[in-house]
Amino acid sequence: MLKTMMRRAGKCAAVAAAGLMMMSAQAAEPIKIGSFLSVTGPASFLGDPELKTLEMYVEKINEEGGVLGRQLELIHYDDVGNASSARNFASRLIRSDQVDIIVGGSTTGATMAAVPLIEQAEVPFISLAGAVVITDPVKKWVFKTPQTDRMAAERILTDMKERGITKFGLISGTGGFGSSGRSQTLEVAEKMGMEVVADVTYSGSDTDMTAQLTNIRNTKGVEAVLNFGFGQGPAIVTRNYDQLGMELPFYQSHGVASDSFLELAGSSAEGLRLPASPLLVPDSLPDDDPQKDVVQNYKAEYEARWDSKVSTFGAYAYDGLMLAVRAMEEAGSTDPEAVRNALENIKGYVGVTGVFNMSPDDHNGLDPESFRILEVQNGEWKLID
Amino acid sequence: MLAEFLQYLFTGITIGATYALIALGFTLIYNASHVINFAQGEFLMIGGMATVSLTAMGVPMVLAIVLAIILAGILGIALQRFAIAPAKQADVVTLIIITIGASIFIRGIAQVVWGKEYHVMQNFSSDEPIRVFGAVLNSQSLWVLGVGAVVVVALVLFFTKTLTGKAILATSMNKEAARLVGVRTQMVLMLAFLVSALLGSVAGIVVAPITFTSYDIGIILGLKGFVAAAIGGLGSGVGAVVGGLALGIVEAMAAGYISSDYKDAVAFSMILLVLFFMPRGLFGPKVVERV
Amino acid sequence: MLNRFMQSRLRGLVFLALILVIIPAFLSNSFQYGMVTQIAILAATVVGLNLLVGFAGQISLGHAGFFGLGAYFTGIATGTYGWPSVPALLVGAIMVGIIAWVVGRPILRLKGHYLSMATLAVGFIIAIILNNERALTGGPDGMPVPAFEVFGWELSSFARYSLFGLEIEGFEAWYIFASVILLVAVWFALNLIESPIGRALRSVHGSEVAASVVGVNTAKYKSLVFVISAIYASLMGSLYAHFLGFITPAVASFEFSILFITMVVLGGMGSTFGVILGAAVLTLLPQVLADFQELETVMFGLILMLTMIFMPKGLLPTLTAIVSKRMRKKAGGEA
Amino acid sequence: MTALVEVKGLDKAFGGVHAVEGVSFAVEAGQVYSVIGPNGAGKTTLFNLITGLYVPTKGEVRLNGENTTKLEPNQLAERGMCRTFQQMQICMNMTAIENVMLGRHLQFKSSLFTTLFRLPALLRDEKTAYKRAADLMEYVGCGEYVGAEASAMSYGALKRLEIARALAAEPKVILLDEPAAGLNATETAALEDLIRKIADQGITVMLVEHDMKLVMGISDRLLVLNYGRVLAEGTPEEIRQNPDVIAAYLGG
Repeated sequence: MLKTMMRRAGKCAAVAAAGLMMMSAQAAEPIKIGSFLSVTGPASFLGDPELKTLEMYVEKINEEGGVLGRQLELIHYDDVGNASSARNFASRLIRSDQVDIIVGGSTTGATMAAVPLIEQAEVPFISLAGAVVITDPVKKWVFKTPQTDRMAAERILTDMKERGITKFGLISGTGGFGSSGRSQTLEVAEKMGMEVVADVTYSGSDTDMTAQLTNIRNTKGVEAVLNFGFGQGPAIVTRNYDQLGMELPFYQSHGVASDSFLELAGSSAEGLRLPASPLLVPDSLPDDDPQKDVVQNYKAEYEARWDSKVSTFGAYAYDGLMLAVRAMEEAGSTDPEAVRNALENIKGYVGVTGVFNMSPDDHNGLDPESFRILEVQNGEWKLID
Repeated sequence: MLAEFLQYLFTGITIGATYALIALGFTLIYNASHVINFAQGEFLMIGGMATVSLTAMGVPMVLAIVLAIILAGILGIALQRFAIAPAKQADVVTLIIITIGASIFIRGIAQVVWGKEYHVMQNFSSDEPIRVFGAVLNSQSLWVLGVGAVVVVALVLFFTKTLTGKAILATSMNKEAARLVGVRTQMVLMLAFLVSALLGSVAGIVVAPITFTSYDIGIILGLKGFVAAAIGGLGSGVGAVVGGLALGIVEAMAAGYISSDYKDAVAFSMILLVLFFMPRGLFGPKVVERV
Repeated sequence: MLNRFMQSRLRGLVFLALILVIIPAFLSNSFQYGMVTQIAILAATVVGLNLLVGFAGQISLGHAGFFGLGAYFTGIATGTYGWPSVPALLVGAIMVGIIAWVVGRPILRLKGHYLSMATLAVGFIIAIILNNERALTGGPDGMPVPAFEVFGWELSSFARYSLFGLEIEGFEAWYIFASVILLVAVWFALNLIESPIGRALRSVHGSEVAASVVGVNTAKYKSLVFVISAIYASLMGSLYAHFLGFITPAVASFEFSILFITMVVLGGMGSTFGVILGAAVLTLLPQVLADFQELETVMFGLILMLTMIFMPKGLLPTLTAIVSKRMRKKAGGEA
Repeated sequence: MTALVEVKGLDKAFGGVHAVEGVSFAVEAGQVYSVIGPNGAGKTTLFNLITGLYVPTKGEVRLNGENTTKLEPNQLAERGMCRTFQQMQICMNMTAIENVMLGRHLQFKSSLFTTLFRLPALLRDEKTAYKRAADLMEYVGCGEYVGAEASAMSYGALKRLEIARALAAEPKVILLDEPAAGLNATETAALEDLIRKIADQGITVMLVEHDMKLVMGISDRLLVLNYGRVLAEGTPEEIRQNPDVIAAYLGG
């Protein structure tokens, strides 16, 4: 451990020295952006695009001259989807690396494990995880970029209602995302006067969900089915759904809003709907949509750089980084208190995920309308609403 | 009602057949060396991932499958030569930890080489499911069952008809005696790892179209295979097959009839129950301790 | 002879205490304090597990289940129901002890891999319950745990205390607390091992028949050590929960159980000080390997594998063997 | 006077094979009682049945008049029965003297509480036990190993250590399973002396042994087993002259 510390110190010194030589005029230290992400492990499909996005845009910003005339330095750790390592790495970022701001936390568990520490240390933190508990109740130093799962549930159920559906079956993953989505859906359904007639779950490592779906199919009065979950699970659910020949309207959550889901689920996905960021349908956005440019650019840049499909989750990191940059610019310094205040007052930032309007009561800044309802038609995402 | 039951049964048998193949791999290595190989699941992963990545490179499916199986076989031998053989004096738990280390290592390499995404493999034959009395059977399930049956028959023939197979059996019963009659026990151990790796990779390939495949699919499937082998009785081939099928069916029935939240807990309770009454599993050898 | 026993026991304990006193000299920030505090808590857990695995020779692949139960009992009792920490910790430990006794009786009849399987199943069932009972445990997203508190006095990593006129930070206080706990845990373990009870436990490992014919009720002793190690796990789980301030079902997971048993085996089965080293190495390794980025997993697996292949007895026993061999050689050379 | 150990119609089958069939005999307190017979005659199985390691298929074992057929080995130890093994059962993970101290397990009264806090009561107990164990090691003739690890001892010494461990339990009856196996002539002679000494202390000795010279020299009575059945029973003199025994075994 001592060795790493020394190595790390050495590295810092080297970076600093190089910086000094290159820009003798502006001998400013780099701004440190810390991040802990689930780059490997069961939530790697979140952490992986998030890290790629952060790396790529930190580079880009540095090429363009940095922020406040200073370069950005990204310090990131892989929490493997484990909450206690997330806490340890958050602690390391704050105490050892002394970062100026943290953009990270791929999962709700990882985020929530780090929150007490971050609140105490008073470092601005932009989380990339979904659950509503992160920003409700509002925590002074904690912000987040993805829409909450509650918004997703509201958006889906509204769409169902518009189609005249009031009773539906729910199948959810037992992981953090699915489980939190499930309880939000149950609450929203009650509020909207809808009925969840079947409620089953599957665990993240399950390889066949036919039994659970059969259970839903045999429940009386089911008019539609909603699957809340992420990872490969929903793709298996979708294929099993198709194999069972179930014809009811089928909804997925924003957890699978990515092209790789379409690849996995194949033709089985035909006709299903889900709420998603416009990132999946950049070209079908109307020209007057304020997000159109930023969405198209992000997609093009990401895919050119990494040679892999862009994902909604990477976009959370994009928005997180950009919000952090904007807040520091507006604050005119990296003073934590100033940056936090600036973050809280950001209005009208047009991101990939949506248009953010932060306020002291809302550290997320998005509304359910930022979700678009998409439907799979001929193997592609189509904008419905 | 019948349709529902049949549906759960089909689901259970398909996944159970996979567990059975993995359990057979455990059994083979256990018999030859008394090692529980926690890296067994990685053979499965290698089979699926190598096939997928080779076909993506344009290699024809059949050739890709053969190459993937060979790759897994090489890995099996390497595991025995470089990780198990040098540590032959070690304690049972130490050997378990070595195989866990090996499995983390293999998974790590797979992640670097193949990335972290899940991959699809096409069904071997038609995508159209088959309907039986209102229940639906994925055509790939038939492949899983068919290949499973072929493998089991092949194993039985191997152990009863070939000299090599008999040598493995002899070694498992009494290593010293086998050595005395001229069996090269090191060779036999290597063979056991090889066959076990082949089995694992075959399972990984046939099941990939149903479950998808990724670098970390081996963890949980490997574990379930161990569970199946323990229910059946470690060291018993029949036990591995019965244990695998039983585990698969109990999981599916529990998910359908009891509680999907607790289906894994139901499966694990079943293990405890079996072990309470039959401390050596369903078909484990009854050994009288000699003192 | 008996005196030599005493001396060697105390020497180890004093040596450990010295190390714990010296460590802060190498720590420069609260993150590092946090790491060593966790090491101390995890080490105390595996000192308990080692009684079962290293001394009595019974393998448990489900010990994180008991650790997790302790952690969640504390989390729920103090967080949701506002209990004070110490009663929560004790009641939790008693409850876990009872659970371990009830489950232990039947499964400890099993031998070898079947026992591993059964403990693994018990661990899994506990983890599944913690994961599913959302109303109570917060489900997979986890739950916050209040700071450790005794008679209204809170031990928090973030606070500041003044002790005998000495200003100390909360994280330093936690470190001191965890160190004392570790020393007590080690002292109890050593006392237990070097006693008639400890001999009975070790004889279960050495030769179960020999033990039984001289009157050792092996079933009783196996249950006893299973319960003791579960109570160790539960108590440490409770402290871990207080220290982290947030827990998820991962604390009860199979991965965590494997981590515990690996700490024992890597450090040296049956060596109380060895398993502490094992806990330290395995807690620090991910931090050290973090620099390897995506090769981290590969490196971890490789290190684990190689260490076990070349040091099958574990780190500390192998190292002490080498050192004493050297010393003997040296002595021989001089003579 | 009732017999100390009484065996009635004992029967043990493994699968379909009878290892011991219809064996009955009685051992009086203070005797040296030997069981002999060719390999595979069921001698060790008989010992395992008497000491509770196996549960008989039929028949009963009585110790001091009490039916002990279904008791566990440790319960028999509590009633004063202790034994050694043909394939030695030494705890190699402990020191030599700890193995002997283990024999005193039943004499310890210290509670878990006393142990955890290492209270003086425990230390006193341990000191006595240590001294007693060291004396016993001296008594059986492996005193030079008092400070050694069990794994560092020679085969002959381990055999003695096992006897010391059994004696530490302060038994009324001690069963020795082939104590002379693998020993040379000098060692065997020493063993004979040791068994005599033990018997002279008033401890009943039961012996399974192949060494005829040893057996005939020290036994008060003998039991001859053949194919799991009793072939003959009596004093050494009677056995030596029994035609069946001569035919099946001695003369064989």
